[in-house]
Amino acid sequence: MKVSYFPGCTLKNKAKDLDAYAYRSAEALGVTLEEIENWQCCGGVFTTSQDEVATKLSSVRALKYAADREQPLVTVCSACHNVIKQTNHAMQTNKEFSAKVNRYMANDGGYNGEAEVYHYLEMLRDLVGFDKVKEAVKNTLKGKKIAAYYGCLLLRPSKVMGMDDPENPVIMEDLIRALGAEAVIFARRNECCGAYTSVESPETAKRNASAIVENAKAAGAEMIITACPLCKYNLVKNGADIPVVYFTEILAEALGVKEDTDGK
Amino acid sequence: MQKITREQLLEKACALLASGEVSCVLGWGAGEFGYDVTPTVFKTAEELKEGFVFGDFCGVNFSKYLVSKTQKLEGKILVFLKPCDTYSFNQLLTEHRFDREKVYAVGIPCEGMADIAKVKAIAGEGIVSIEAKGEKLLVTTLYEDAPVEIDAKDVLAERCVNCKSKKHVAYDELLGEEGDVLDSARFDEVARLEAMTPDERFAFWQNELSKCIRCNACRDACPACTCEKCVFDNPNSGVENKSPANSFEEKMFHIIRAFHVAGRCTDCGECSRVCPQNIPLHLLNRKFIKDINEFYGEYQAGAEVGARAPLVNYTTEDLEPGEVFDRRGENA
Amino acid sequence: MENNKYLREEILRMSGVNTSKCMKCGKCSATCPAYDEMEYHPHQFVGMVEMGDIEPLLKSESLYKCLSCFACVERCPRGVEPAKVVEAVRLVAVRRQGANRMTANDVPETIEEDTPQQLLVSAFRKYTK
Amino acid sequence: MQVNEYKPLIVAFCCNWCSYAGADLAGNNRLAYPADVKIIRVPCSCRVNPMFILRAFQRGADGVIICGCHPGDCHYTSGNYYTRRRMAALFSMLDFLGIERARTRVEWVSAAEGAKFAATMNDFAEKVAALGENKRLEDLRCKK
Amino acid sequence: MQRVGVFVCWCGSNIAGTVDVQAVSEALKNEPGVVYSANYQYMCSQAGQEMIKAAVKEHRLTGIVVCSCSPRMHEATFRKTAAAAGLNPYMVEIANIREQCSWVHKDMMTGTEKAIILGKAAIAKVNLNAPLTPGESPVTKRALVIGGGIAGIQTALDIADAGFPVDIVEKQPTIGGKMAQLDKTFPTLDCAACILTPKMVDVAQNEKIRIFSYSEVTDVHGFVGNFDVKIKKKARYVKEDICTGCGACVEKCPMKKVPNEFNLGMDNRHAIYIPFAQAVPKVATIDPNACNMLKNGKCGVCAKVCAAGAIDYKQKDEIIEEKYGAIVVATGFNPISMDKFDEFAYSQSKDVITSLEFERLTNAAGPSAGKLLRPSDGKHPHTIVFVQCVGSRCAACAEKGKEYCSKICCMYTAKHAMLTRDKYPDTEVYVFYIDARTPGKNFDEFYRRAVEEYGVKYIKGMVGKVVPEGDKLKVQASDLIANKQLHIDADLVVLAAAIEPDKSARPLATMLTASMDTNDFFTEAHPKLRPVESPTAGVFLSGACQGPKDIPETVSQAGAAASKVIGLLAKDKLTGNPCVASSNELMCNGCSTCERVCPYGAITYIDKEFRMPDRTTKIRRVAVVNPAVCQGCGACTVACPSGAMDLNGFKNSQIMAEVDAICK
Repeated sequence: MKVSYFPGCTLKNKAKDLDAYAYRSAEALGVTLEEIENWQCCGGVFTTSQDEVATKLSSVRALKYAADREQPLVTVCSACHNVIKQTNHAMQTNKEFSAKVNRYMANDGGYNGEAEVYHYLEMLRDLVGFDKVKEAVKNTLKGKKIAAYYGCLLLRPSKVMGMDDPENPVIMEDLIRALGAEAVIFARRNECCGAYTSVESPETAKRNASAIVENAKAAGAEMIITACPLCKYNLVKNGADIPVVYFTEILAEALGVKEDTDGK
Repeated sequence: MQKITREQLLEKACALLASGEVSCVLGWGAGEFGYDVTPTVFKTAEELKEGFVFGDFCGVNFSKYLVSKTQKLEGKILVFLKPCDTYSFNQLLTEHRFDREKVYAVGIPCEGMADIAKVKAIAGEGIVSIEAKGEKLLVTTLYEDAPVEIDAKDVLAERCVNCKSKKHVAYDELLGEEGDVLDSARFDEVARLEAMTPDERFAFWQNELSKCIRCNACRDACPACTCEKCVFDNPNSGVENKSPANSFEEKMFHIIRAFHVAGRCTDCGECSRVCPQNIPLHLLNRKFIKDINEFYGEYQAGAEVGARAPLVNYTTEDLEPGEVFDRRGENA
Repeated sequence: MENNKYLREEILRMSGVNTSKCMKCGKCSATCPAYDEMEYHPHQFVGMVEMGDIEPLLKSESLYKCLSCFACVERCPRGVEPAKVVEAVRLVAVRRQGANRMTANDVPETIEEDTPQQLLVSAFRKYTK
Repeated sequence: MQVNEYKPLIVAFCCNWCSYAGADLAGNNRLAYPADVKIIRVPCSCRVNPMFILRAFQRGADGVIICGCHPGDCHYTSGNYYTRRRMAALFSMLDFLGIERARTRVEWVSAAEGAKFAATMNDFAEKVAALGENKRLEDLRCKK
Repeated sequence: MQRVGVFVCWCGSNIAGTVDVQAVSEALKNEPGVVYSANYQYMCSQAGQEMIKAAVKEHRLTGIVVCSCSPRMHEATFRKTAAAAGLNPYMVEIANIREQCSWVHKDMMTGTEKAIILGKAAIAKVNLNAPLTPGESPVTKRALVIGGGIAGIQTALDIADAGFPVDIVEKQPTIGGKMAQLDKTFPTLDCAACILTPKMVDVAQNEKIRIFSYSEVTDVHGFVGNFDVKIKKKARYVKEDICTGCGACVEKCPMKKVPNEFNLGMDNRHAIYIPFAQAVPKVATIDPNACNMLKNGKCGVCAKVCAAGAIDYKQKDEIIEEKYGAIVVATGFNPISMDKFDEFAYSQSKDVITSLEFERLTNAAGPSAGKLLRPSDGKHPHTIVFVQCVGSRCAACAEKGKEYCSKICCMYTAKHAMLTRDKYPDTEVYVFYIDARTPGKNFDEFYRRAVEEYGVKYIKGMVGKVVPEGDKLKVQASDLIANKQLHIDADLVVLAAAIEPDKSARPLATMLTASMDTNDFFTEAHPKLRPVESPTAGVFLSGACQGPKDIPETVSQAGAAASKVIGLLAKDKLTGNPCVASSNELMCNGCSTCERVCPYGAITYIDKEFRMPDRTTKIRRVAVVNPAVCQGCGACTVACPSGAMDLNGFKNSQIMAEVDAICK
């Protein structure tokens, strides 16, 4: 299976290994990530205002690329995922918006929301199947107690993201279990860590991050996984005293592709 | 042109008669001319061998005949159904119009039937015989020495050009291969009319409906028109009147008839096939079908026995009659 | 209190939110992870926009404290979507001439070795026009 | 007033429970509407057969309006829902034949909406009057 | 041809002021069928009516047209007049020349012209009128009550009190419903069991009442006065008439780990069980999903210990068929699932509970024997947070909550808070509320007492997140008055879950052809004037199946429903509305189209033999309208393609005649 892949800015810079893990894990599961040519940054935030058009064009171009190839569009970063999925939803449901966008898209051909957007986690669940993931595990993570931290972008707004129950999600826990480890559920897993305001009010980010880590630890977690580079950065920066890693890292580890073997 | 042959059908019919499974056969009987085919009841193999025909002019939809024949005839009736006929068959079952137990339905494939008007337009009048030869029709007329050769595709009836389904939705036994429901362009003509201005539409229909001679053929052939007593024949209905007089039901006949079959019409096209004036009556029915599909979701009458037709159904969120026009442009 | 009808209309149009749906339960403010940093809280944004009392919001630092985490949107029992209101008010503020909250000059002092690009990108998108 | 001024003839079918009562209320409140509007009482808007409408047109009516309870308020729970579907289909068909759209209308008028009844009738009568005499159905089969 | 008399009313100057009544009566004189035409100041007066009666006699009238006010005003009056004169009352037609003519037109000429046309239309119609006689149908003097909660119990007792036999069908093994699970009741704080269980005993002992417990209604046919109902009595594997309810079987049953529904799964019961001590009927029931004997034939202990020999592993479901004259729906409510509200951590912590679970926790017969202990560790909670409106008034998402107010939560939460403070003064009790809704006798006083005398902390605001951490529940909430976000370390969080109609209500409504709203509450025939009747004749509504309500309201509605049932059953025969549909069987196709649009299920089909002109016979399926069920809307008449279906009083030909008269 081949999918269009939107890596996003962070995975190409500060979090390169996340990108590599994602590639190699997908390969091990029979999925080829085909990086979208000339992708442009999603902008990091989906501006909800209905009159914002230009800021959403880069997402539409990526969507158009996937639609032309009749491939699902896959992202690993939850911010990119959020922006692109919300943009796609707006293209599907908001006629005025899509008409405006298509005026900019004349040279590229029109786009009307034909593409399907998957987070890498959704790809594992819906396109690959967690049972297949389970079969592909080489180094089981048995005995590890891992808590999944969802943050805000992955699940909300749930009516658009449609990924999982926004208050009681299971997708990352199911992945943890598929990899052989024990999933630790804690209540703050869908509370915002505040990383967005690290620039504005670092104190919010710090307070929220430590409350999240404390809550996970109290529930018995020995490790936290995230699906958002920003969350990972924030939790680590604000002194998490248990490992905080990207979900693709434990996936790569369990699939036995964590170490770079083919020089990629 | 037809893939299935008269001989195959004959063999099946004779076998079923012989085994006692059926007591008679409702089939196409030879008429005065080759293209003039009459629905006939055959009771013996001899009768069949003598009179049973099958070919490119066997468009008659037998479903409707089952309503009266199942009442009158003893035992089971064998009926041959083309894919489009099976929809009418199901619709009549939905309306409890005949006893399914008294019918043995054999589904037969159909490659599309020919329209004699189109043949005449090419070959001229005075047709003596028409012979199918592969994809061609050989037409012998009184006036030409050699038979005129016509491409069968060129004389396909309108309803067959826009065939909606090659799939049988009901049968006891299937001869030949099963086909699929097709993506037809059957609503294109309706859409073309919708796109006209009201004046143009009026002119179109005034022209067409003025041709009507009120022969009632459309009603009599329609498999949805099986009423015990038609409102147009009922002196108490307030709309009875048969002669082409300038009075109420006369003008409204086609509107009322289309409305009466709306949601029940399977779009079999018999009305237009039998119209001696070649009025495109099926367009009225298709307009209702198209509207119903657009307003209330796709619905094919007869696709399923027991389905609830859209006009005897509702949702609380249905569109308002006034919105019917809002949702389209000014002309459409 | 001022009733700025024009701004009110503008914000409702931009956000696509119908503030009259609010039943004033306070769940948005109960759920807000940046509440303590805010002078005006999510329910006040909704209430004040509904009343047309918008100037105080435009001047408030609260605009830049919202995390856009959508918890209020998700949990509002009436589907009001307060975060979208906050965002619309913020856009009205930063779209004003010279009112960008951040400039490129601010970057060097903010940035650290491990700061992800994402953080800067989104800060610019949120705070500037 | 000119004697020969064109006056449209309008037939209004009103359901007994809501719209007929709404018309009564318009009367109680002395809310005027054109005398061209003649009301026929039916138990429910779903009693209105398309034949009645066509008959009215054929006998010279210039406009036909059907009034019933608001959707959800039908005295018989679902009658007006059927009306809504039937009339949507019928009006669309009349339009398809080139008959002017403004000659037919469905309006929901409750027993409390006397003012709406009068306003609706004024508006409808005005729009129908603007179309002039109803010739088309009469001429539908008379190509000249 | 009829002999029609026309009577034009002046209504003082109401009509005569704008309509030339003399001209109208003159003009109408020449209409077909009219043999007499007159006008008078007040037709509805005694003198006016006498005038009509005299004219009927003198001119041998067979039909009457009164040109007067709206038929909604005086149609009944003139029908009576006609009847008094010996005419069929349905031979009267009214031309409304007041509300729809003289009052809305100002010009005398216009008004007169229109009045004449309206008169002509009425005459055209009356010419086609036929005498109508209302049909009669017998009444089965037995009522069925579906649901054995307090609503069903009260309704059944009241009906039985009037001397009519009643059957209660209850799907649980015992009657009692939700009220049996409650601890105290607001605002009097009397114990629910103390007031409910005597009523349950009354039901059991009442000779007129039969209880079908562990049973469901599976089929309903017929119509008002004559319902045929099938009831499925599920196998309980215990012979009900033999079991003494001694409980020996329960004690010895080795399968002890079945979650106890009655205590909402907070403790366990046995595979054979009696739901609670005061259950009615007090007989054991075997849970076939838990019993080893039924699952794999290994055990049989209960049969061995039962001295009465009541255990019957071979018992089968039984179908009971019974006739009823009236049916009362009392299917009640349930709290909604908390699955979609995990911001309150209901799935994550045992110490986040619903209010109904709280009732069981504080109930002396509950899992903790009435001691308020945390479900997780059995410790006494010191800080309790109550959250109101969980899923109520929630318009954001239909799958999540309910748009309506559940009505009872404000009061029971006040009760819970007050009782907690009363029993355990050392607990801190917080109630987060959006609006405290306490209309009702002594209700607001009750709520204020909770605040003022018992020191319950009511906070205007909502809880946004509950985080279980360690042995605490960290509650994050808003205090809108103080404009603060609060962080409370609580020991117990109680959610006032919205209530919804029981899931069995929707299929039941389909069987009864009774209408429901979008929330699956039964619709009443009229929200103000017929609140306990369903629009379907003979079906009545009792309790929360019609909308959220508390116990006093439920009981009064139950009584009201009972009185309506008694009023119905007291009749020997029912007289119908004669303006009903009827099918001309000679024209009927039997196509079932009319049946599909009938909102009342009044149309059925029979196979009928017809003699044909050629002396053969033909069997055809034809529609038959039950005049006792038909309400006369006419939906079927338009659906009928052949025109076989017509409506008495509003026949196709009559309406056409009116159209013709108006358009001429």
